[in-house]
Amino acid sequence: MREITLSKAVNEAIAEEMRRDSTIFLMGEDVAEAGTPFKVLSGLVEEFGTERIVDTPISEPGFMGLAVGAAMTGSRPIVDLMFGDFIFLVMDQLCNQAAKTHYMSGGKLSVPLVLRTNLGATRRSAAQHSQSLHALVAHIPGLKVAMPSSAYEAKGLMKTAIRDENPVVIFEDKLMYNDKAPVPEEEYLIPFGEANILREGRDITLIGTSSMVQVCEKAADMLAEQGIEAEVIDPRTLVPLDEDSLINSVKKTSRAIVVDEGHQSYGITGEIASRLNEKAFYYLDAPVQRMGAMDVPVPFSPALEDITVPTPERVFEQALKSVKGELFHGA
Amino acid sequence: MREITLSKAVNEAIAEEMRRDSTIFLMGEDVAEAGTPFKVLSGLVEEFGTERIVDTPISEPGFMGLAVGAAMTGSRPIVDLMFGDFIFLVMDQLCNQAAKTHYMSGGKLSVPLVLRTNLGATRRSAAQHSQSLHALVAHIPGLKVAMPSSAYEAKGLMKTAIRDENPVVIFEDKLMYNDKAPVPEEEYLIPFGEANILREGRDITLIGTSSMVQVCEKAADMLAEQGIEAEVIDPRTLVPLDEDSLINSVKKTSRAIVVDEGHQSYGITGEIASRLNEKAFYYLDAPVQRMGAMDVPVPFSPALEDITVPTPERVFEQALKSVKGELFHGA
Amino acid sequence: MSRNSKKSNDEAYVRMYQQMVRIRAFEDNANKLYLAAKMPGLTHMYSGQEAVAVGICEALKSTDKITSTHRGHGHCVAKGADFKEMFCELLGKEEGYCRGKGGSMHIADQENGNLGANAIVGGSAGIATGAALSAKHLGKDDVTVCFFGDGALGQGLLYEVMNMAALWNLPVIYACENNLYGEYTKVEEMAAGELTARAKAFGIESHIVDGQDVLAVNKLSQDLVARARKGEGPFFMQLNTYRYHGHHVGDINREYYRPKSEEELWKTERDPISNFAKWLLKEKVLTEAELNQIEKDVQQDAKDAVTYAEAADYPDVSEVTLHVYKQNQGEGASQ
Amino acid sequence: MSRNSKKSNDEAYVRMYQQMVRIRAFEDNANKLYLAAKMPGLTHMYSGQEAVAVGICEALKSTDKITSTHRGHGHCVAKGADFKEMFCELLGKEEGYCRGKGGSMHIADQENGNLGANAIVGGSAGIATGAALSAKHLGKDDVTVCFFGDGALGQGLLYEVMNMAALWNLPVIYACENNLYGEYTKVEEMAAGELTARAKAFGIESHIVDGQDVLAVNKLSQDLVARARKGEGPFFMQLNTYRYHGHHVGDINREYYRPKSEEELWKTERDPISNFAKWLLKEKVLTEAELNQIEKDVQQDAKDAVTYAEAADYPDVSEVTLHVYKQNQGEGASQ
Ligand SMILES: Cc1ncc(C[n+]2csc(CCOP(=O)(O)OP(=O)(O)O)c2C)c(N)n1
Ligand SMILES: Cc1ncc(C[n+]2csc(CCOP(=O)(O)OP(=O)(O)O)c2C)c(N)n1
Ligand SMILES: [Mg+2]
Ligand SMILES: [Mg+2]
Repeated sequence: MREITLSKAVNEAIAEEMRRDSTIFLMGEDVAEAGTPFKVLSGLVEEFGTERIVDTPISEPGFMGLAVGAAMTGSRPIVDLMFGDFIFLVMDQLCNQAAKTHYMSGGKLSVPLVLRTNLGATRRSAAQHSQSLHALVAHIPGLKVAMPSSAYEAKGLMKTAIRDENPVVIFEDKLMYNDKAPVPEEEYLIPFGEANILREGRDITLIGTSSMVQVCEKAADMLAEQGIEAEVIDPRTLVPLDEDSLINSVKKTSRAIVVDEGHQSYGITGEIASRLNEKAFYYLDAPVQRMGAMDVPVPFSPALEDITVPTPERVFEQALKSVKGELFHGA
Repeated sequence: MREITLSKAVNEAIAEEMRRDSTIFLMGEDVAEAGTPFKVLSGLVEEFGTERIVDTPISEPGFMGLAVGAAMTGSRPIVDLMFGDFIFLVMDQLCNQAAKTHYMSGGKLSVPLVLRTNLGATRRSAAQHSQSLHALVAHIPGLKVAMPSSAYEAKGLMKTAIRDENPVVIFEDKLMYNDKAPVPEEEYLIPFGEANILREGRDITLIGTSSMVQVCEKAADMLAEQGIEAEVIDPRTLVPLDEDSLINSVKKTSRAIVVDEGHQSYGITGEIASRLNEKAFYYLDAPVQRMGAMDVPVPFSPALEDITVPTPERVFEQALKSVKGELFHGA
Repeated sequence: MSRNSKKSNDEAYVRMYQQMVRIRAFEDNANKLYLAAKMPGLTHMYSGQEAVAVGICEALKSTDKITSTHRGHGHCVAKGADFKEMFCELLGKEEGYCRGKGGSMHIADQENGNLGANAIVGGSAGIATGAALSAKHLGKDDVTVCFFGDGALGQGLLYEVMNMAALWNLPVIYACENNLYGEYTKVEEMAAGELTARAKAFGIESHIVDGQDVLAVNKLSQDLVARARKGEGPFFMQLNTYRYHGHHVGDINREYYRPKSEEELWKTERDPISNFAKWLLKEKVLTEAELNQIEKDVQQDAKDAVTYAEAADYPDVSEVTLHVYKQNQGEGASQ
Repeated sequence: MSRNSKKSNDEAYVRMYQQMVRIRAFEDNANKLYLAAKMPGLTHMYSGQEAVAVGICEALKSTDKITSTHRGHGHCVAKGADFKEMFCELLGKEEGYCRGKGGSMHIADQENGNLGANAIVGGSAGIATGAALSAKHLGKDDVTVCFFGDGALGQGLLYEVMNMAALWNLPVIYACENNLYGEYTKVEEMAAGELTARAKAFGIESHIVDGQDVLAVNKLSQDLVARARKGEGPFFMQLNTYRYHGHHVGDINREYYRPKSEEELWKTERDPISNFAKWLLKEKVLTEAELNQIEKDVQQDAKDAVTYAEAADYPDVSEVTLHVYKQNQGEGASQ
């Protein structure tokens, strides 16, 4: 199968959907001629014109608001938010308006929009351009949250997001834009709420989101060398969450580590670990472990930044401890 | 001891601190002559004048930003945010600026400010005036988060918040403003990061935040009638979190329920439950249970709204199940 | 009072009169429900500002859109809503416009183009502008009116979207209802400079109009809506008006922020309904008897709707998890 | 070039010239570090805009505050920062102004009143206005200058805080550096209407000045700063200028959004440094030799600082959890 970059996969997904459905348009900063600073959208304006690939002023709350109104009235906007860190700017329009409109109107109005943005540290971009803020939106009912972990997922989840009748936030890993993966030429969609088991194993379950899926896979390779079979699972969407697949895996392996690039405290790992603890409690041979980013603003200095996020080595070590029963009474 | 309302307690805390330290000022919408719509600040403008009790335009992002700059330059602002739901509007200034400034400047700048706001549903205020959004800010390193559960805590935590050198967000339960509790005439402060054990017990630990402390206490009364001794703990601050007290309690009781009024998914309960599971795993006789608000926008209709939040009855039932060992394999 | 009248316009005059009377009647009944502790929560009365909503909405077709505010009953009625569904919504009943889930602050009436009230001050400015962008994108000639109060001028969102509306010539009209107060604070304490200058800064054509004069409001609206429909938008209108009640129904003792004499003045000399009634009589559009009949019919309508709503059912508790997400084609039950 | 000169001002002229040369030298070295892959991340060059930062900061005392932007090196140098700590910061070293934690986009120099660069466009408008409010509250006569680009006019926050600054007469000056582009988009595609009208809307006195003419910038700044200090603020300045490099160091092929000829024009005919050098020669403030010596000294200074920074240590890994919270009196280790 051909291999394409994550960037190209996103581009294809949007182009295909825009060809299919003329109600779709995309807006954001420098999305047209510039094709975004990451060049993810290059070529789209040439095909679809500036009426459908719309350059906006630097007004994130404003164009997020426009998208809500457009979505309520028959259009299907895709909003491009240049950095995930700017989500703080659009929270009101996203969480007080988009997320609640369908419910507040008793089902009469709906807001089919996609907010595409990114996450990921270690790009030396410092505290305001490196955050992984998906936990914030996952907490708000009414929003769906997708976390592609490769070019394949990026395309399939984006197409599903665009066709969804609800507001969907999709976080791409900005460090993976140039990573290639096999992506079929034929059309495919990846349904929301279906986890992907990347690798089967019986000793421990490694649950990774987005950028952390690769980390888990590498850790699994290292564990394999020690004769330990790790199962690697990617939930793919946080909302809806395919709880069953995660629980079934843990029932089989009796051990789990949840790895995510958002800050650890009050984030994704706590939710997933809690559900496993609640629903697979009597199967567990060790406490479910969590590995999120450190609870610190992302530092600029490479010497510091690199230690703030989970690495294959550290997941490997933690898994080893868990399997060897060294996790008595916790960390 | 005299009893005063939570509203009065907050008012006293602010007045006392403003008398002590002239660098403190307070700003927000209708805080001066109106004393806020909840009348919490009545009388302050008469004592401190409009230079220190400042009515602002309806510009939450703007005055939050002003507070950050004022705090960086020697003032100690208190920001009044009329409803907790408006926190979405100030997220950028709060989370990208206030929370990160001390760290990003390598410790040179600091942002000693207090953001006081509220939480709580069942006031028939619908989806945009009823949210309990403390999980969002608890996830952001650099912010401290206080959750007073009575007039006593409201006063002691507010005074500590005002003296803290960091940005502190304090969520008051808007349904408790008229609830009275014993509050000493003498000055006192409640340190951050110290949980309060309201009631000792050996059978199950009920951990409640803010409004849910009362709910846990009522549930404990009901359990007592059944001969079950519940321990009730209020963490009082989410950041820093007094993990040790919570863990020690659970080590003693072997069972726990975490009750919080924020949405259950990706919120507070997941974090606290996970920490207990990680660190008291081998002491647990049943999975730690979580009871948050339903994952739905808060509905207006009383018929619906009342079932979205945990009640004493439901906590009681859940505790009973847990103690009776009915939680095999979870919910 | 302005005069753009011809007998051929009588129908419109009568309709505007009726609609204003309907708004006033709706609010009086809502207030009664609140005082009788029959209404959950609080509500914000539109009484006094009727000419604004009615003068503007009379210039709109039903596919044109409006966005509304926390003080939204007037806009809702003016855009064509029924009392029954409105009162049901205010009481949290299943037959309400939003199945009781929205209540007063989120009342919406999609079929008549009302995209909803909003409990975030200024929060609908983006929605309105987006609806206008959508119309342009989809090749429809619908116009959107964004209602908001003087207080909403404090919100930065408004400036962001006015800029985009101006850049892209969107068919949106910003209707700023200056009722002199935002909650308990005077407009001049909240807003520096001239209000209209804030739209002119983006090159948006701006107008000030007497918001108590339904004909003046309607005349300007007709003109601007027609021009917006032709692609000459956006526009900004400042409508000077006054709210008769407190900021919300619970705001009773308000002399500390505005004098009773001021309230009296507006109510007696500038009431949009009685002044328009006088004009209708003078111009012989309606007789005293006809005016009374309208009043009587509207009152009866309101009374019936209240009675109906009081007796109506609450939504079933199972509805609490319904409508969090819209079901996609081929999907099972709502997630 | 404007002329408010007397020989008694020579010291200031020389200082301004030096500071502009220092900024240019700093940027040239930063660019080299980037091209040599020695600098982590990206950075935004200030070259071309030197007269803005220098003309303004020369009018400030060191307790006056500034807030800066993602394109912040120039403001930092102009407000009095040292090369050594600046280069250390750019390289993520412990001796940097922010102990390597902030980097280019968050460089701050509290001792000289620089409250920091900011990676959120428009994000410092609140901070600057708040610093001005603070000065008023604490009875200090400090003035704050808020630097921001034309692109930041898209952010609603700016309008919210300008309104408050105007309402409360705060000692803040909004300095809008109009360099014709926000990233890869022309200002006229992002901003409807006149830029200064956006401040005038709030009754704020606004000025347009040639941002390539350091004397013109300084003259206006002296005047406005003095008046702001007396309580006559706020003010708004639009400074017309140009950035020589790409939006950031990685933005090399930029002909799709701006022609090379335009860049050439600005660099050859409107360069703030060489034009000011000519003026200094003409007015006999400095000789050719003196100009060269300044250039040489600055280059040496920059070179030494780069060498120092390259050899300097990274912060110890234990620092990663330091400064998340400031320690309170009587508290143990940082939480
Ligand atoms: C973002 C936000 N801030 C504050 C409030 C509280 N609030 C509700 S109405 C109101 C005053 C609004 O004034 P205005 O826009 O003039 O409308 P009016 O009430 O006069 O019709 C305020 C401050 C809110 N609902 N939303
Ligand atoms: C809130 C926000 N949106 C977008 C960006 C990405 N961004 C960085 S600089 C920039 C352009 C800023 O233009 P301008 O204010 O004119 O400053 P200039 O770069 O021209 O100096 C953009 C869009 C950002 N950093 N912050
Ligand atoms: Mg008003
Ligand atoms: Mg620019």
